[in-house]
Order: sequence, then C-alpha cells, then structure tokens
Amino acid sequence: MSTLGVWVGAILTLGILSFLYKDNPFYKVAEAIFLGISAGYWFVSLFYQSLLPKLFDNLGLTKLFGASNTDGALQTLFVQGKFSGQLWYLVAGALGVMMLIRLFPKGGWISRWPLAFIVGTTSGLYFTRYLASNAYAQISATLKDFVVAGHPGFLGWTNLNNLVVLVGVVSGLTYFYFSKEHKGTVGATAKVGVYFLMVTFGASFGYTVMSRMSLLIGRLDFLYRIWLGLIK
Amino acid sequence: MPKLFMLGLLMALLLFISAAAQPPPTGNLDTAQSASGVAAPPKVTAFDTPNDAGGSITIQWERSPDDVFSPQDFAGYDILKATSPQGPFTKIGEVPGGSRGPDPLTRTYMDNGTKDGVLYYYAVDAKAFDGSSRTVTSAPTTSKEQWFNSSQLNLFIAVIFLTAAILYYISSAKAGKKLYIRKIAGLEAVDEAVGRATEMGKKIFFIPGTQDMDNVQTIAGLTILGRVAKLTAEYEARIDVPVSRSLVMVTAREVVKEAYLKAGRPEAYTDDMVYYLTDDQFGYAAGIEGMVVRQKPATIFYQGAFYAESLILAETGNSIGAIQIAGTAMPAQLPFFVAACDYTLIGEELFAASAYLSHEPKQLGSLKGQDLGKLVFILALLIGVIIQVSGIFDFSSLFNVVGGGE
Amino acid sequence: MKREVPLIICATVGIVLIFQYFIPAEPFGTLNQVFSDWFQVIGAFAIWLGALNLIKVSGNNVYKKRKDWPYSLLIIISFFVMVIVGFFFSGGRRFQDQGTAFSALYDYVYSPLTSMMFALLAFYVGSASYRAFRARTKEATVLLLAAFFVMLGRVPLGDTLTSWLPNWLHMSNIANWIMNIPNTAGQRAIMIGIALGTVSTSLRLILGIERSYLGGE
Amino acid sequence: MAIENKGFWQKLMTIDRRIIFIFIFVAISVPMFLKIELKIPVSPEVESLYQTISKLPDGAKVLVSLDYDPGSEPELQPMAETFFTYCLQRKFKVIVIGLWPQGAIQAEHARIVAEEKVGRKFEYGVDYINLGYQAGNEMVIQGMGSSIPQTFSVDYFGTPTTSFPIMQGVTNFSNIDYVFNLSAGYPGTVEWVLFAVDRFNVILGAGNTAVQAPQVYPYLGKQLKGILGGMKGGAEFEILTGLKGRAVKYMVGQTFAHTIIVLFILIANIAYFATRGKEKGKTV
Repeated sequence: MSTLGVWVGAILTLGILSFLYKDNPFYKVAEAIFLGISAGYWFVSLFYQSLLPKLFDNLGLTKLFGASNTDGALQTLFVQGKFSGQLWYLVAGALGVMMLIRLFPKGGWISRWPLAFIVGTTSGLYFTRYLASNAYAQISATLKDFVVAGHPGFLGWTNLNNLVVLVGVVSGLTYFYFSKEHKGTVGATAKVGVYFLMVTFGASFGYTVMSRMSLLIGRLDFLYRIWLGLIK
Repeated sequence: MPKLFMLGLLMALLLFISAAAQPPPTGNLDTAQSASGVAAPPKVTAFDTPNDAGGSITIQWERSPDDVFSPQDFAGYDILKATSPQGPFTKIGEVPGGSRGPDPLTRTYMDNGTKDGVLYYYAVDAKAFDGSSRTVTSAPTTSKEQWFNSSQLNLFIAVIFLTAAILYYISSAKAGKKLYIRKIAGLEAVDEAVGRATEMGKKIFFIPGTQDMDNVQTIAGLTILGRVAKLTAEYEARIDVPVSRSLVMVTAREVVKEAYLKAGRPEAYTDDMVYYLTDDQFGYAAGIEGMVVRQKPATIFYQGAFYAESLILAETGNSIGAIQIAGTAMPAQLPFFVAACDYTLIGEELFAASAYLSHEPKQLGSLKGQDLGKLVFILALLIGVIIQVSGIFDFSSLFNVVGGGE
Repeated sequence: MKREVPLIICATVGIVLIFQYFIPAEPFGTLNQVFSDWFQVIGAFAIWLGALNLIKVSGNNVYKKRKDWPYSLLIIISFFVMVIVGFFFSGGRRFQDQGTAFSALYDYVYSPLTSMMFALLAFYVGSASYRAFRARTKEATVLLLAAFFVMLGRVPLGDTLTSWLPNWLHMSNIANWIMNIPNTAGQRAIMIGIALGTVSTSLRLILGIERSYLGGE
Repeated sequence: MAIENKGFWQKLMTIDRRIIFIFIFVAISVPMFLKIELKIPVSPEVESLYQTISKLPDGAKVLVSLDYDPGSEPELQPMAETFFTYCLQRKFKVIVIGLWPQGAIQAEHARIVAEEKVGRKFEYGVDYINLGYQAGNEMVIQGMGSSIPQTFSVDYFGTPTTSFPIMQGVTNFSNIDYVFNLSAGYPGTVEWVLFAVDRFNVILGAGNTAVQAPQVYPYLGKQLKGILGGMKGGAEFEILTGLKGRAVKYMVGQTFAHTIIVLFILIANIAYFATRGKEKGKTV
C-alpha cells in the first residue's frame, strides 16, 4: 500500500467514525465522497460486468469496434450467414432502451414493458426456488433425522431434540397463520411459536455481536498497525 | 374444515405416489478384461442421465477391489468412450481413488459431451502405477432429452396444489365470501405513524430495502409503499423514498404516482419524492444516516430485503426518536429490526401486509390460499413424524429436492 | 397497450420460468440463464436513470445554493472522478486488476469507507442491546436469555464461569444447543412461511392481480 | 439514600449511547496492545469440518470458493489463510474461484501468507490455480456442474484453463474431492448447498461470517460437513490444524468487547428492575 493511499484511507475512516459523536462537517465530506465514489463504482462495474459481456459481446458489437476477437450474433448472421441464439439478446437491448425512454416526459409508459419482464422473471424464478429450498428442504430436514422406533436411541436425546425442533416449526408456522383468530388451541400454539421466534432472534443477535466486533477489530488493526505503526 | 383435511390428505397421498414413481436408473453391463496386477472395476453400467436436456450419459461402476484407501498403490480411474465395442477408445476423464460420495462402493462419472441418438460404449480403466485393467460396457447407450423432470414431481404437485388453492379462494372471495385476517401489530400502527408525522409537520421516510427488483421482498415492500403513499396523500403528509437501485426507483415512482392518483391528489405527486442515492450497500447506509439526522423524519418505514445495513439504519432512526416500522423476510436481519424498531413485520407478515392494508377480496383470498398451504405443511409434519418414527417408510424423502435436473 | 402488454409479458415470462424448472429439454433448460442475462442488461441500462437522478438532485442543490450545497458538489465531483477513471484510465475490461487507477481508488477510498461504515455496527450492536434487551415482557425475557447464553457461549469466559458444572451444561454447549435446536426450529418456521408468502406474491404478480408496480392510467 | 439510588439507576436507564460507544472502543483497542492468549474450546461443527478434510487423501483436488469482499476480511481472511496453509502442507491441489468479484484478489492475498508460513510455494497451474470471478451467482455453480472448463474458460490472469496440468481430468464436480466455501452473504454457502450439494452431491465445508452462520446451520449434517462460524470458528480451526494465526490473536479483543456488552445488558436490566421496583413499590 502506498503511504498516500493509507493516509487517505485513514482520514476517511476517521471521518466516518466521527459520526458516532455527532453529525459534523468531517463526516459530511466522507459521506459525500462515499456517495459519489460508490455510485460511480457501480456505474462502471455494471457497464463492464453486465452490459459489455451480456449484451455487446453477444451481439458482436464489441468485435465490430475491434474491442474483442470473439464473434457475436452480428458476425454469425452477416459473415457466416447463420442464425445464432445470441441474436435474442437484441430483445434485452430493446428492453433496456425502453427503460431509458423514461427520460422523455411522454415516454414513461413504455418502461413498463421491461419492468413487467423483470417482475415476471423474479416471480417465476422465486416461485419454485423458494418452494424447493425454503419449504420442502426444511420439512424434509425436520423429519429425516428422527430415530425409528425400536432402534437404539429411539428414546434418546436425538429424538428429544428432533421433537423440540418439530414443535418449534409447527408452532412457529401456526403463528404465521393469518386467517384464524389466535385464541384457544390455535392461540396457545401460536404463543409457543412466538417464544421459539424470540429464541431465534435472541440467538441470532447474540451470535452476530461477535462478528460485528471483528469488523471493528479489522478497522482498528488498519489504523493502529498499518497507518500508525503502533503495533507489530 | 373437513374439506381442508381432505385436501391435506390428498396432497399427502399424491406426494406418496410421486416418491414411489421415481424411476430406477436403467442401463447395461459390462465385460471385464484384466491386463495387469490391478483388479478391474467389477461392474460398469452406463445410462442416459435422467431428467436432463440430453447430451449426457452417466457411467457408474463398482469400485475396484484394489481401490483401497492408500493412494500410493492405486492411481484412480480413467473413463474412455468409443462408438464401437472394439474401440478405438478415447479418454474423456478421470476420477481419483478413495472413498467419497454418498455411496462409498460405487463411483459415477458424467459424460456431458454426447450427441443425442448416437450409440456409445464406455470403458473404465482401474489404474495402478504399474498398469491398468479395463471393463467395457456390453451394450451401447445413447442420450436423449427429457420433457419432464420426474425427480421434481413432488414439487410440481405442490405448485399445482398451491396455485389451485390460491385461485379457489380468490374466486370465492370475489364471490362475496367474508374472509377473516388476524391482527398484525406493525400494520395497525401504520395509520398512527403517518398521522403523527402529519401533526408534527415532519417527513416520512420509506426505505424499500436495498435489493433490486429481482427480489420478491422488494416487490412486496413496494406494494406496502403503495398503501402508505395513499395514506400520506390523504393526510397531506410528505413522503420521501430514497432508493438504492435504479429499477426500484422507476418502479417506486409508478407506485407512488398511482397511490396519489387513487387518493385523488395527483397534483401533489412529484418525481422528486423518489430518488436514487447509490447502488452501494454501505454508501446508501451512509447517505441515509446523514439524511435522517439532518432532516429528522417523524416516521421511518423499512420494508423489503435488507442485509447488514439494517441495524445502521434502524439505530440511527432510533437515536432521533422516529417511529420505526420494519418488515423483512431476511431471517438474519430480523433480530436487529426487532431490537431497534417499534414494530417489525416478521417474515411472511411482510407478504401478508398488502392484503391486510388493502382488505381487497383478491388479496385476502390469496392469503387464505397461502394459509391452506401452511395447514397442509403442518399436517405433513405431524403425520410425517408418526410415519417416520414408525419406520413404515422414509416420509422425509417425499420432500426431497435433491438431485434436480439441468 | 399501456397496461395489457406489460401484464401479458409478466404472465408469459413467469409461467415459462415456472415450467422450465420441470422441463429439462431445450430451450427451457437454458432460458433461466438467458432471462437472468437480460435482467442484468436492463439493470445496466437503468443505472443511467439512477445516476442522472443523483446528479440532477445534487446539481439542483448546488444551483439553488441550498444548505450544505458544497457537499452536493463533492458528490458530483467524486462520481465523475470514479467514472472517468473507470472508463478512460483503467484499461477497459480489466479495470479491476491490481495496479489500475480504478483499483487504487477502490482500495484507498471506497474500501476504507465501506469497511468503516460496516464496522460502525460494532457500536450500534452495543447500544441496541443495551436499550432493547430488557426483560419487559415474557417474550422479551426469552429473547434476552437466548442472546445472553449465546453471547457468553461464544467466548471462552462463558466456559470458565461454568467449568464447575457437568460438561453438557458448559456455556458453549448450551449456546450450541440453542443455536442448533430452538434457533433452527424458529428459522425453519420463518423460512417455510416466507416460501408460502413468496409463492402467493409471485402468483398474484404473474396473474396480474397485484399490479401496482405498473402505475396508473 | 433511596432517592439517590433511584436517580442513579434512572440515569443509567437513559445513558447516552456515546458512553457505550467509548467502552466498546476501549475494550477492543486495549487488548490489541497486550500479549495474552486465551484457551479456546473446539465446537463440534468445526471438529466435523476438520475431520472431513483430514480424511482427504494427500493430493486431493480441492475447490475453494471465496465469496466475500474486504468488508468481511477480519473474519474470513484468517480462515482462508489457514485453509491454504493446510492445503500446502497436505499437498492438496487447489482450484480457486470467486462468486464475488473481489474473491479472486482475496485468494491471492491469502495464498501469499500461506506460502510465507510454510516456506514453500504452490506451483501455479500444478497445485494451485485461480480461476477468478465469474458473474452469474448460483448460475455459475450450476454451470460448473456440467463443465468447469467451460464455465471458467480462462484463469484469473487470462490464460486458457485447459492448458494447466491441474485442470487435466477436471470436467465437473465429479472430479472434485472437496469444496470449501467462504461466504459473507449472497451468493454463498446457501447457494453452494442448494446447487452443488443437492444437485451434484459434492462434499462441502464452509466458513461463514458469524452473521451468516445461523442461516447455514439448518443445512449442517448431510448437506454441509462442518461450519467455521465467525472469528471464533476461525480460531478453533487454527487450533485444530495447529496453525495459530490472526484469528487466535484477535479473539482476545473479541472476548473483551463481548464481555463488556454482556455486562451492559446486565446493568441495563438491573437498572430496569431497580427503577420499576421503586415505581411500583415492590421488588420484582
């Protein structure tokens, strides 16, 4: 790391840190730089990581401008006279351009087409994916470790723990049951579910504390060791 | 109620059938020829890789008796391919020795370079350092594409079932059937929170998460934004929606505009209500932090998908004494919202919120369908544990999603 | 046209993607990939809207000399520095390689800022737990106890305090049990609930029942 | 006396959060300048991860996916360093990828540390290769399931992947003996479980940030062979492998800060009950 770089980094670090005392000009400078730099970072990254490889490479525009050697749809179509699936990326380009038509006052509505495409993609993918990994896999996992009756350990700790998990899952799900008033048996079960959820939240929180501390250790290590050289 | 039970049982039955319907791999066997001191794999089979788009054949063999756990003596397997049983065989890959995988006795290799319809023969060479022994499949194998992934049948049934249930309840709700929805504390408070901001003459911040439109939670958050924006339009409060994704900005503008239109105050809407800061998670958090301490909004909503920035946002909001209503389906972030916000919609409640706030029959109907799914899953767990423990069959395998296609 | 076409697009894409999960044959097998590429392309176009909006808002502040306008100017300058360096002075496609000007800005400006912002959480975790973990109600007490045991179990101190107890009552074992058993149960209940919520939300979107994202008119 | 007490406790109830901030700052800063070492017990999930890798034969092919960025460096980088050191000692052949853009750079940093520790270098292309970052999240994992050389056609430095000896005979996951994933979020361990373990039966071990770990716990067992959770997991792993490094050292500050927070919660609750008891005229 260059010395200048380390100093810049250290000063910006202190700028953010100073917010803990109160909002101040030092923080405002760090914040403004952060906003601008990060927006620029993503702007550049999205161009090189999405637009260029996904659209321009596939269409062959990069080769057309001599920025790449790989053929794209344009080359296969006009040079080799063949149809290639990459040509479909024209649709993506068109949808992208529709998005930009928003910039013109009258063109806003056309951007709903790409929006609809995105919402459709998201819904379609999540529908099955979540059912598989969040519902099915978890149900299967809840049941599969039970020791079968008659086998050694049937009345042991494993099954007791499994039973606790089962009770937790069932009661937790009951809490999420919306179309029934939570009273009587349903209410009592949901109550148990709430306790399980509380344990989950408490445990996750407690578990996280450690991780957050280590982030600060990393930063202080930067300040004390790399910047100031106070520790080896 | 009996109808629900019938449906649940039907579902369980269908699941049972689906598990039983999983086809065993078919294929063919093998001739062994030993050339050196090392024992050839005793049994080699090849079969069309199931549930794929074609272009792949799976080769499976039993471990060579010499493939024991000492890599000094055994050098693994070579997999070879030919279009006639006599050869010439060309090497397509290798697999190391030693035990691994779910079944320590058999090994598999997937040849993903086959042409559908072409007949292939495969050979597996067991290699020692001084030579190798070969086993060849006796009959040719060909790959083909499948039109249904049978290993996903159980999931397919759930998709059909849930779709049917949700559609059924939506139509019955539209037909005028009253549907009940339980109280959701966080949403009861929405009115009050918006009202307070109006009284104090301060802003309302709405943060629709930090993820893009490819996350259903973001969409759910934006739906809630629609209801909140309608309220702010009615109360004539001022709402600010700083976002961290451009697509979310575009969508949120449509949503807020629509809400103001519905509230009969389209003239009060401006695009400036929704603005973009940065795509960056912490850059965004830094920006919001600054805005919150400087503008001191009376109410802050966090509805959508959040990562680590959740606590930065919520603690800053808390320090200025804003009413905070959060909602997310990110299990790891829920504890922070619960600790630092006044109300938190937990997981599924985020998705139920739009039904709760709108009380539209269509929304309530779909919520009811969702609940039926929950009931079936609860029944599956309760019935399942009895079957599982009694050892009749492995009930949990009905819900296996292992070994999917592609 | 303004609402029907989008609804048809959404429904078609959604249904095709649900089916592709069950149909291995082409083109369904690769549609998933193609659509996610398209999504990224659209997103990359859309960031122009976001960036222009950021500049417009900040530019307005500067132009109208609103309070704190110099900071808005700083936002605009840093944005353009990053973009110009990224596009013109960092070797194109390999802009992120070590040694480019872009990566220097990343390492010395962006990275310290993002790490410190993240590290602020260490302090906020402290203040949040001080304030929130009070045994006000039965639920809060349960939350508090779980957090307490797990926190202590994660550091050696916990075991030192409980070393006189039988092994299974050592703090780290209690913490592990809480993490593995009740925590897992709660997580699973939340996850299954989320799955159902996602399914019904997706379905409403695909069927056009939920269409507020399309706006009015 | 009683009145004074009440005032004291009430003040404690509404203490300025900046005082808490100072305590945390001091608690973490001071131990960094001290030389103390703690005794750290090993948890079963770390033990299980260590058992799995220790049973791999020498020369096994190991795929390491680094799915994090500098933000999670304090927790995950020590794990990467220790894992690479262990691989170097056991002569594993290491294939590195990143589902996060910065993963590949993190790998190079960790490799250098590991090589210094062992005093021997990985021979590039023979026992180690860095395939770099590939956009596409879980799609990348899925692609690797059918072909690794196709998914990563060139390595991090732009050389065709197939030209390296280490990649000979590597077509897909069936040629990989073990997958180690270091993850700070999405895409990460959950995606590896769903797309690599569930679909292609790979053997997976993971290191996670402490935040991420609870979400990964449900997969432990059949789907996931061991977790290193946060810095403590990293420290335990360093102890098991006998390669004490940064995680063990940093654990002291961690412990101090942790203890401070626990004390704060205790104080807050005592104050809460003290004031509540006074107000209602009873001690609860």
